[in-house]
Amino acid sequence: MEFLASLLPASLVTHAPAIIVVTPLMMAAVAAIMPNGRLGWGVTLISTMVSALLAIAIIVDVQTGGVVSYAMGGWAPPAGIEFRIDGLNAVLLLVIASLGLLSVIYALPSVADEIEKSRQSLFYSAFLVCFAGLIGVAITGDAFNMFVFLEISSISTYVLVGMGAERDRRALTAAYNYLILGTIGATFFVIGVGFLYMATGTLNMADMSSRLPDLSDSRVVQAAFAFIIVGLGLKAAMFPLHLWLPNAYAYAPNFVTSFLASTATKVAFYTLVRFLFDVFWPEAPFVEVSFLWVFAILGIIGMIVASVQAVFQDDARRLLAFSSVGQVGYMMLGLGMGTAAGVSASMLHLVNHAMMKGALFMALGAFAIRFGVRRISDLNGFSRSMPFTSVAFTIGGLSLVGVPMTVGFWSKWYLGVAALENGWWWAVVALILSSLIALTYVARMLAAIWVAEPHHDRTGAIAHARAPWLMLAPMWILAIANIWFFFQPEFLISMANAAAEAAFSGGAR
Amino acid sequence: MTEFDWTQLLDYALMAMLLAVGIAIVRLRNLFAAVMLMGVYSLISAAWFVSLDAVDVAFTEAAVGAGISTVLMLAAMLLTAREAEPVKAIRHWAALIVVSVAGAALFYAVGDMPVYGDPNSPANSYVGMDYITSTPNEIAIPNVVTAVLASYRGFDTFGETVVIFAAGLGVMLLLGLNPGKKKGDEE
Amino acid sequence: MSPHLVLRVVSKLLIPLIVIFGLYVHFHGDYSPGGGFQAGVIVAAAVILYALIFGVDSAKQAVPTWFVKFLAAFGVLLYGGTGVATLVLGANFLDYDVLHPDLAHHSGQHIGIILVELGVLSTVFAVMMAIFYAFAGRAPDIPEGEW
Amino acid sequence: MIEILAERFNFIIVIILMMTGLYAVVATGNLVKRLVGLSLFQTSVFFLYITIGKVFGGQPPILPEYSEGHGGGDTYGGDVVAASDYATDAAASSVSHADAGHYAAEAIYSNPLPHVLILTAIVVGVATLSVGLALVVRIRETYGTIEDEAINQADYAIDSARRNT
Repeated sequence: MEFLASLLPASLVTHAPAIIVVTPLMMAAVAAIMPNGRLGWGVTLISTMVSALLAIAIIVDVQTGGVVSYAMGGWAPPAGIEFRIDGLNAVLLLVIASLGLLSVIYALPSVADEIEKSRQSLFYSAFLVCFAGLIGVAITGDAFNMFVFLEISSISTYVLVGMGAERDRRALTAAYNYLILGTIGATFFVIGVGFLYMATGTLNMADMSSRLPDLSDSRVVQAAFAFIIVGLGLKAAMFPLHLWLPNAYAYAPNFVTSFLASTATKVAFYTLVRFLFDVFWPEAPFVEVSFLWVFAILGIIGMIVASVQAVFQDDARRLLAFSSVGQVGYMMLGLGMGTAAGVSASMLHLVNHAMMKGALFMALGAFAIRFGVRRISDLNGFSRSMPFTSVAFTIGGLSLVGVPMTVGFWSKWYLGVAALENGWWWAVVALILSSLIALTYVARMLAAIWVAEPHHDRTGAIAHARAPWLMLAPMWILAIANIWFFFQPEFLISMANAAAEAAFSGGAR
Repeated sequence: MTEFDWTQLLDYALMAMLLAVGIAIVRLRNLFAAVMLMGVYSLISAAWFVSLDAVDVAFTEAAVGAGISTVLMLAAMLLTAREAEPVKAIRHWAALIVVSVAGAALFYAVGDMPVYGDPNSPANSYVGMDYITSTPNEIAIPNVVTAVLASYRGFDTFGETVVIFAAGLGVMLLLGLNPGKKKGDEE
Repeated sequence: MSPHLVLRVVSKLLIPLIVIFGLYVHFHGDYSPGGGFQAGVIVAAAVILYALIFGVDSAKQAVPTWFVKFLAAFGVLLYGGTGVATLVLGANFLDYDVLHPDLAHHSGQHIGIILVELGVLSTVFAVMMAIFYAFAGRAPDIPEGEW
Repeated sequence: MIEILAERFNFIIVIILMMTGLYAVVATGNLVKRLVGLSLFQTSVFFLYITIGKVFGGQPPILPEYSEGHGGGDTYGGDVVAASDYATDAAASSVSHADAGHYAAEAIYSNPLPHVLILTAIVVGVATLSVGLALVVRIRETYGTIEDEAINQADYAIDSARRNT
């Protein structure tokens, strides 16, 4: 890491927080006017590389120097907008930058196959805007600026999901419902921020948290808390508010699903952690009660119900989308414990889940590009024709279940340990139960791939239709990461603990 | 609210009209009338913004809200349907439940909200007012709102420009610009 | 007598005035209410009025679609470019003071604000035109007579 | 109780408008009507922010024009001040740069920050509305209807048809 960071000149690193967001935005404008798709992809690749390098530089900065603060426009925080990066959003930067880069490498064949020629450069431009929006939400320190970046990433995500309509017309209704629920979520968030502004007079999150503790009995602050949690819960697909996610992930283009599944809900979960620990404060009565009842209980119900729904799906991507809702339930459970161990376990699971779902959705995209697969029964006998992709898919599936030798094991392990420390035996039972349900739907898919006989009408084409190189490489990088980080978990665990410690130490206290 | 100033009457009238137009929009089934009333609603809200001393916002709301949104909704309605189905009873009651829960949460918080127009409420005594005292010395332009919009919180406006750009991208991607027929069909 | 003769004559007079008023709103934004957004919408309204009266195809000859797409990207690049210029000159992103040495009159700020608002003007104008072309270009579903 | 509510009637109006917008979004089945309800809901949020920033007896936050030339170039400065007298009807004498800061404190202005935030929110509202309407037009072209029950039935019919092939 340090070696990569030393590549950049010092002057660039001091302005890294601004450049990491501005480069994708300006490259999006450049990509929009590119004549054809390949040039658009080139521009996108360059800007995601730049952002990835800068992300590494910022993470190294945070690990050595603690909090990185950058005043936009040179105005001091309460007057101007401040970018604030501590241990908590350093993890997010790592996930978004790395997954964004891998998804873009994966994108060329997948987009060439699914998006019409004349619209590819605009499509890449919309992706860059979404990528920059997610990074912006992760590192901004200003509440209203977070709303603006939330809207930037959301509007481009609605469009990206809607672009799936060239393959399946249901993408349009999925994008429309996602737009309505996403906008209601963002508007609830704005109402919450408006109430916080009404109570504290400032919009800077650090400044806000220093003024909130002595307003703990004000009902405006309690209403603000409720609205912000509902708004961000809608964005993070928390259990009862997740109705938009399955269709959106199932009918979007494959490239979009593999990027969104590993980053979008993670960023919304980060904003929940940031507001819960750094803007509001856990000791407040109304926050205390929300930990157990809103996050832990709903997290557990979400884990069980969403996993059960996943078992009965016959569309492969809808199945994985429901499992994503279940995995968000794991993170909510970790958050609901309210302890440093719980938050660290949920941040660890955030990173692990990004790796698992990235590999799984990329593998499904590779199956789709060759055989246009939709239903699980279409996956029959794919191990013979696409062995590499099937192995990557299997590693991802096993990691989803939490089988030892894969990184999923550690996140389940630490969640269980944190739950036991908290004396929540019922949480451990729920963890085991949902892992078993996850085993059923993963086994169902793996059985189709490895055991079942291929469909008679495709035996001819089945000889050896390997996925294109540009798709295999990122898929395998993620699959290997799933295994490598099982044996070398120290790096991820240290990042997760630093995130939890930053969450608890941030804000007023 | 010490001495009675007549502009309050104007505010009451505008608010009453807003409520009436808002409820009419919700109850109407004819989309053409609903879109027209939406334009009226934006103009009345622009008028109320002026009396709330928010002149920049009134200008934008009149231009963007009443102008472009109404043209957009009319064009979209021309391309889709002009009559909405009646609201089903089940959805009506579900909506009422959701609305009453959210409304209760909001009314619960009204008690602690600052009094309307109170100069030393937390919002009006901190960052907001500092802009007025610091703008002459640091940016030296009369319109403080433009100073805050472009310089103090310039990054917000950059994000906003990107939001509008993303919306333009979205419409170009979803509907295409269907350029002039003679230059070869871009679609 | 071509149809809508009165409309054509009046709009021929009105459209240039609307565009000038839009530019006035933009450049006078420092002193009176106004700025990039309102100006962009007003200029777009002028071109939409032209399209309504003289037909969308003639409007597309006046303001072609490739120009609209370019102008939208140009606005974001202009805004970001101003910020990158301040970065290159050594200050934080979008800190306009470095744009002009004369700090007493804050001319750096004035330059920065005008440039930034120009970026907003061009993006808002281009996007409003793009949206109008996208909707107006598709065949109207409801026959004219039925209004 | 009535006294508390009477002083905060603006918030009550905001809440009622917010709830009518939310009702329209949840209740209606028509996709265009739902977008109209959504923009109603967002417009009420604008009122919430702006009424926070209103100060009684205040003016719009536009400071009177003052001369630029308090250092060199007095001639230029003089004209500007003369030209701007009409703007400072309240102020007695011409205003130089240093006085502007002091003068600004005397006159009461409304809070400019919510205005900036709402300029952003209006633009976000229009952006969401235009993407939503683009989706509705595409849905109308592919499904032939914009009532969500009819759309769900069309999807369900295709699903069941595919399931038993």
